[in-house]
Amino acid sequence: MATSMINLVHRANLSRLLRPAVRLGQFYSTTSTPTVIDKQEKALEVIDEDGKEVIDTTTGVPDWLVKERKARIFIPARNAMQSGSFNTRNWHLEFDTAERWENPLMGWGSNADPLSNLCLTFSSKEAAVDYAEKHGWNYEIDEKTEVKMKAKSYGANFSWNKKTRVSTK
Amino acid sequence: MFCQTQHYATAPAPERIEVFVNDKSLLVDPGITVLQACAMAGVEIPRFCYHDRLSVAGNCRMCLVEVERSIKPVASCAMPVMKGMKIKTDSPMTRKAREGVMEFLLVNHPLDCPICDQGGECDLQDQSMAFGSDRSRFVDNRFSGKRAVEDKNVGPLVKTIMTRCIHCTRCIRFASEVAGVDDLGTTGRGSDMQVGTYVEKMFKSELSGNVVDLCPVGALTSKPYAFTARPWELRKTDSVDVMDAVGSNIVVNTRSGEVMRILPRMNEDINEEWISDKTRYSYDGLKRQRLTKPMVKDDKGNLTPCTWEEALVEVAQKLTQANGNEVAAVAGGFADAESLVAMKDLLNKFDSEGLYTEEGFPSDGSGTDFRSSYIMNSTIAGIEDADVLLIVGANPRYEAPLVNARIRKGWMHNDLQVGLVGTEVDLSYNYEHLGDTAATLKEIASGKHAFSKVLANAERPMILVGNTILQGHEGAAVHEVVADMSHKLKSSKKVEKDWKVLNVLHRVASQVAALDIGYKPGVNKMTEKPKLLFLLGADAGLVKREDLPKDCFVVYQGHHGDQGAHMADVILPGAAYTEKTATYVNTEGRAQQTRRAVTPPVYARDDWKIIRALSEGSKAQSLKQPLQPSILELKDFYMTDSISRASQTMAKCVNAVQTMK
Amino acid sequence: MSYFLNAIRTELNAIKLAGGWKASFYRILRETNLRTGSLVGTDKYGNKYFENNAYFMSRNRFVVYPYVDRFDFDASQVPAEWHRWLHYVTDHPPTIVPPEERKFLQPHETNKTGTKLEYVPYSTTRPKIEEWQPPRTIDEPNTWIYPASCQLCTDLL
Amino acid sequence: MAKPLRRLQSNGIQGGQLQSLCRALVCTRPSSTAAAPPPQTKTSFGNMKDEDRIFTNLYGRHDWKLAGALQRGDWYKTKEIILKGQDWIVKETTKSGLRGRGGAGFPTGMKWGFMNKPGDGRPKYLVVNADEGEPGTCKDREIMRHDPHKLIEGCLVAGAGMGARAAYIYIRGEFYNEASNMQLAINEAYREGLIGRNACGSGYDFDVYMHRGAGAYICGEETALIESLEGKQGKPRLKPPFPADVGVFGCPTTVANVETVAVAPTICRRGADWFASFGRPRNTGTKLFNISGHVNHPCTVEEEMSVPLKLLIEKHAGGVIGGWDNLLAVIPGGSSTPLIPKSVCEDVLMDFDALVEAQTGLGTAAVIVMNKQCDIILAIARLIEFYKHESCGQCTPCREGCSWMNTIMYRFVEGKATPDEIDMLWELSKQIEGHTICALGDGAAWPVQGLIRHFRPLLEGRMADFAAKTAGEKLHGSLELQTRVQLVQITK
Repeated sequence: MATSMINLVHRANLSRLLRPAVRLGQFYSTTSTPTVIDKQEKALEVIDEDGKEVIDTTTGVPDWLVKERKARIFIPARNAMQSGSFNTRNWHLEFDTAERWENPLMGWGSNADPLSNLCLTFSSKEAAVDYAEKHGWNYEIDEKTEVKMKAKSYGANFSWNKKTRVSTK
Repeated sequence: MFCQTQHYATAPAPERIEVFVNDKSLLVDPGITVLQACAMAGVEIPRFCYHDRLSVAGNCRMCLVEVERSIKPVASCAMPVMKGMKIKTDSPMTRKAREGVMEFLLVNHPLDCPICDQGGECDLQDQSMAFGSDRSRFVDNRFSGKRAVEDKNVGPLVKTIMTRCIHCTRCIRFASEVAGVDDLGTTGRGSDMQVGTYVEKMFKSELSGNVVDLCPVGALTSKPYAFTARPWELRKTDSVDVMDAVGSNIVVNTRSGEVMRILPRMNEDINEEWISDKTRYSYDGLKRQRLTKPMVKDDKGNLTPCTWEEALVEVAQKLTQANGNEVAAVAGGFADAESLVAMKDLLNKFDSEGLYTEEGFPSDGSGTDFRSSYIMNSTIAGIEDADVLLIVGANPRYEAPLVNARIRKGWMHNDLQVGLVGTEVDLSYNYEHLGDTAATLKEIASGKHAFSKVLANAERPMILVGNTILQGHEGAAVHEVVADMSHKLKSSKKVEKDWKVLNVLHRVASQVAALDIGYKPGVNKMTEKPKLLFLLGADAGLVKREDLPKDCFVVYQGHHGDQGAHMADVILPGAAYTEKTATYVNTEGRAQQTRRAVTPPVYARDDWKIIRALSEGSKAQSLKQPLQPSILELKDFYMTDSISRASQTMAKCVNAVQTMK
Repeated sequence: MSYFLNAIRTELNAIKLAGGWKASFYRILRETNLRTGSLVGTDKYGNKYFENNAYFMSRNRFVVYPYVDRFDFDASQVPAEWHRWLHYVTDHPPTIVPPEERKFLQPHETNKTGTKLEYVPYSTTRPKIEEWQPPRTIDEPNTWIYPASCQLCTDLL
Repeated sequence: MAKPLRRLQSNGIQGGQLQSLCRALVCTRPSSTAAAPPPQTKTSFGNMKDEDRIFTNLYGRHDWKLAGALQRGDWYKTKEIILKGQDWIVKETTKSGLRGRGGAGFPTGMKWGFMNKPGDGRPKYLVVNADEGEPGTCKDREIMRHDPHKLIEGCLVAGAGMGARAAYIYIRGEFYNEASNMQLAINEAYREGLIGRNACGSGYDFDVYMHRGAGAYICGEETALIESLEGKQGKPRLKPPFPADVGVFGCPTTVANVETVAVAPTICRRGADWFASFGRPRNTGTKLFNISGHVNHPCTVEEEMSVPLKLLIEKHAGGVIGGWDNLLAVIPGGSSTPLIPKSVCEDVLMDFDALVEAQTGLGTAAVIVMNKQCDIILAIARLIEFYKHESCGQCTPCREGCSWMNTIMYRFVEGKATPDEIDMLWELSKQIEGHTICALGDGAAWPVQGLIRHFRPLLEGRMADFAAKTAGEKLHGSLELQTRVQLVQITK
């Protein structure tokens, strides 16, 4: 029964969708090798029609690493554990977390994707967008949220008619 | 002078005044503090006791700055700006003051950093590096030692090492202002002052974990996280919580493929910077009771692990054999929008419309045709603007703790008047209990009740209906009354044009997305007896094996072995919310994305991919009852879904609530 | 002349000691040399230990393994008490100074590497993910392992 | 007497120094130095006449109840005073030059004037600070015990002056007899219609409540007192907002010392000019002085302001034990003011400005006299222990600094320290001073500063002795210091 049904299963599609978590290297290398060669052949074309610099053809990064995913351009939120806010002043560019696995002997984490560990910092959104476009990355932007500053008053702690009155010390 | 409240329609802005921060001119609103003015100028003042969302205490003295024409430095967190004030944040006087305060703080602070969980993300550590002296003059430890304070046991979530406490009182202010429980306080005075509960007891709050974040030192740390990881080892992934329908923004902290902790991420519109204890601490449930391999029933009737191929083939075969109207799917609380859509596509391909959500909603009248009838229209942040709130049959404190925190905020800062129809519960703020049953609701709607006048006089009224009662017997009736009432209020002249009155408070993360996509709410709507039933993470126990036909083939797809997996014939292991990039729509109708922080365990896979694989693999041939909210007490809050039911931390909490006083 | 005669005599003696021409042939085949020496002792595994001080140091003590049931041999066949004599830790073979009897001493075992009994390291840490065990109607141990040879898996892995 | 005065006149009174006395008040308050002082005409002070005394039953020799009070002239024409109106009372007080008697010396008339801003519907309150806990100070208790009606009448007059609805008398918990007498007096006054609805028939409604504290020194700080009165832990508030904006129960409040309030009716009755005729300009009036320590007859006495310290001690306290030459140092204004050595005591005048010039302060005018048989280091160490014990623990510099200073001071008592630690202690006290929420931190720092300023050779000498005795062995590493302190010989 099972063997007859196997024919119904499109193996190629299945395998793309159900990638196992471990030992991906072989699977990827078979598909990515020709892509790299293609890239190298037209390595000199670094200016596109609009005159913009495009360097993704020269980097040699395999397509499957970049084309199917989106970079995220955002301003990180302040770490809730700390009050410092200097880290929230820059724009970050990051990719999603790719499959990772654990080294069975030492327990170290590994993965086959250099981009998922990438964290780039930019002083402006435009710089981040430019950079992503230059590398031919898809990207999404999480817009900055303006925090409204609320006036704080020490006197409110002792207010006579408001519930802001402090009772516990 | 008194607390300035945020107004919905802002009055003409008061004249701005000019101040100088380090000789840089700056126009600011009157009433803000010196510290805020400096923040606007991009100058960060060191602080310990000051926190944006808590009241001003002014007791740590770290924020002292020099103000010209003042003989002593002023505490910038409490001092309001005055016209022409010249603030100097880097003058010798300011620096000396900071250094002095820092020296005093460190006199009695233990040198615990190597074994302290706060190490690496400690305000005291950072600020002593930035503003403290480079050497110590404190030699008295050779004679008398440092202060030592007994640790307090405040429950299974918050670990206290009170010797490290620098008495900033943030935790105390959080407890009394945001959480609404006056459990924490100080006892003793001078160098014997201690922060604690006075009599040993549990810090009984559904938001208690936030004091761990607030504590600027390592005095309050997370018990389940204790000694497990260092902040610099952790990989931080921005994500969204699915433990309730609020969709709190979180940061999932992982190390080598394991979720180590969950922290809140700031989002002013949803959770500000708090998260509930279930959000924060139930992550250990993600590591237990997991479905990691596909399973099918063997000839003995035992679920046996198998390959993906075998499992998918088995399901595809059943799918191919079944008639369209014999196939149904029930989506549970954790189902993401992508898999909901994929499931709908799959079933539609087989001419089936049998798509249901586990959580109910009345479908009489307009039902779920209009989005505004089943979401929280005025948004969570809108609660702060409202002036009257009528809660119907909900216990927001445990169903959506952060919505409750917002209501409390509105109640505290904006004099929000709250009325409740339904079982009387402790909401952490005062409210008017109007009645237990829907009859009271009818009275209010007809204008006979005293509260109708209050509602009628309100400029920004809100009605918040809990979804628990909407799916009961009287759900349709209640919804009709509430919808009518909202409509009437909305059309009254007093209420502003774009103000929304009707709000539905959902309990589960998937519900709004499912209704948006077109799922029918409630398993009781299932008319046909299905031959093939997909359970997409349906674990609430509403679908029972005995209600289904004997030959019904049940496919469970999900991440936990809970109620759904027990009745399944085939199990397809899916990914939990920390393991997939997926979309969830919260009770406000706000679509947000979780992001993958770790890989699904072993052979588990993204849910939508499984359904897609299945779809590609199988070629088609073609009112007297009390309005009682679901959670009344704190002990019932901790374990409500398959993840939190698998969490040991949550089990400890339940135990602690029952045993600790 | 007498040197050659002595050499021939020694070799013939060696052949004799080895057990004849045929045995000597196999010995050379297996060990690539043929040595003579006086028998110092035999252990319970059948290893014979010889000493011949005519050879220079480090060759003057040697072991001859029994070739009863195996063709290949390895150094771990020598038990501990003989090992120390063989490696010049001591000059007293266990035949003269027998090893002290201790109750915790275990019988000597040869190295199992490369055999079915070899040691394979395994993780002693708790698994990070605890799996759900489905309820079983009939009690039988669940020892299923995801088949490495599965058709789909071979495609994927 | 002329000699010191000439010195004062030639130097002038420097505003900056006065400000440093008023550090308890935040700088934004208008300083009392704004107006130029009237010219000095009087040249000798002290030896006050009996008919000028305000507190005529200070020693409890007469009836303290209403009958006796009436005999002494209390409640005489109180109605008329009230009917003269708020502005008149405030003006009269301003004219009298009365300065707060609780320690900071803020001009009373100005302070009461802050209350007369247009109201916003909130009631106003007068809070009387009767939490007299400063070591050496024992003036308010005498008033409350022996002349309670003076205080009640003062509450009414002061309350009328600032338009207050009620007065709260926050009395120290340990003052049982005083509280008892106060309460009886309040009951009497209510019974006679002197206070309450239509007080004294003036049409003015005024209530007086008494609240007993629980005996914390910090509750004598005005904002801590307000907190305590509200039923919370007595921990000071930051200023601003000042109590005149947000005080007790969130309403405008003035906190005034018992003595300040109690003299108000007499000023109104006998006239501001009469009161202003005592003492030097800007330091006018009469004052209760407490003389304690190594004097033959410790006492509380009402004297003219600007009375020379020597006269005060010699005349009223029977002189220093062992004679004036046996004097070592004097703490002139309660424990929190820096001490002054004998050389300064010779000709210093007891008023606000003169003592500021001597780098100390009038404080509560509680003179603590120490003769040469006293171990002054131990005395100051004991004071610091008091402040360490009484620190509320709210703000960092005071909480941590006081206990640190305490351990260092007790090491100094033994001499178990190095001379460079004296500089460190000086710096520490400067780190506390001015960085705390309230003035308790300053009060803890000043005695240490006074000691180092005037007795540094003594400290160094003791360290040298200790080093010689132990050859430097025990300088570091002993945990038994605290217990051994008790064994240190007091006389040398």
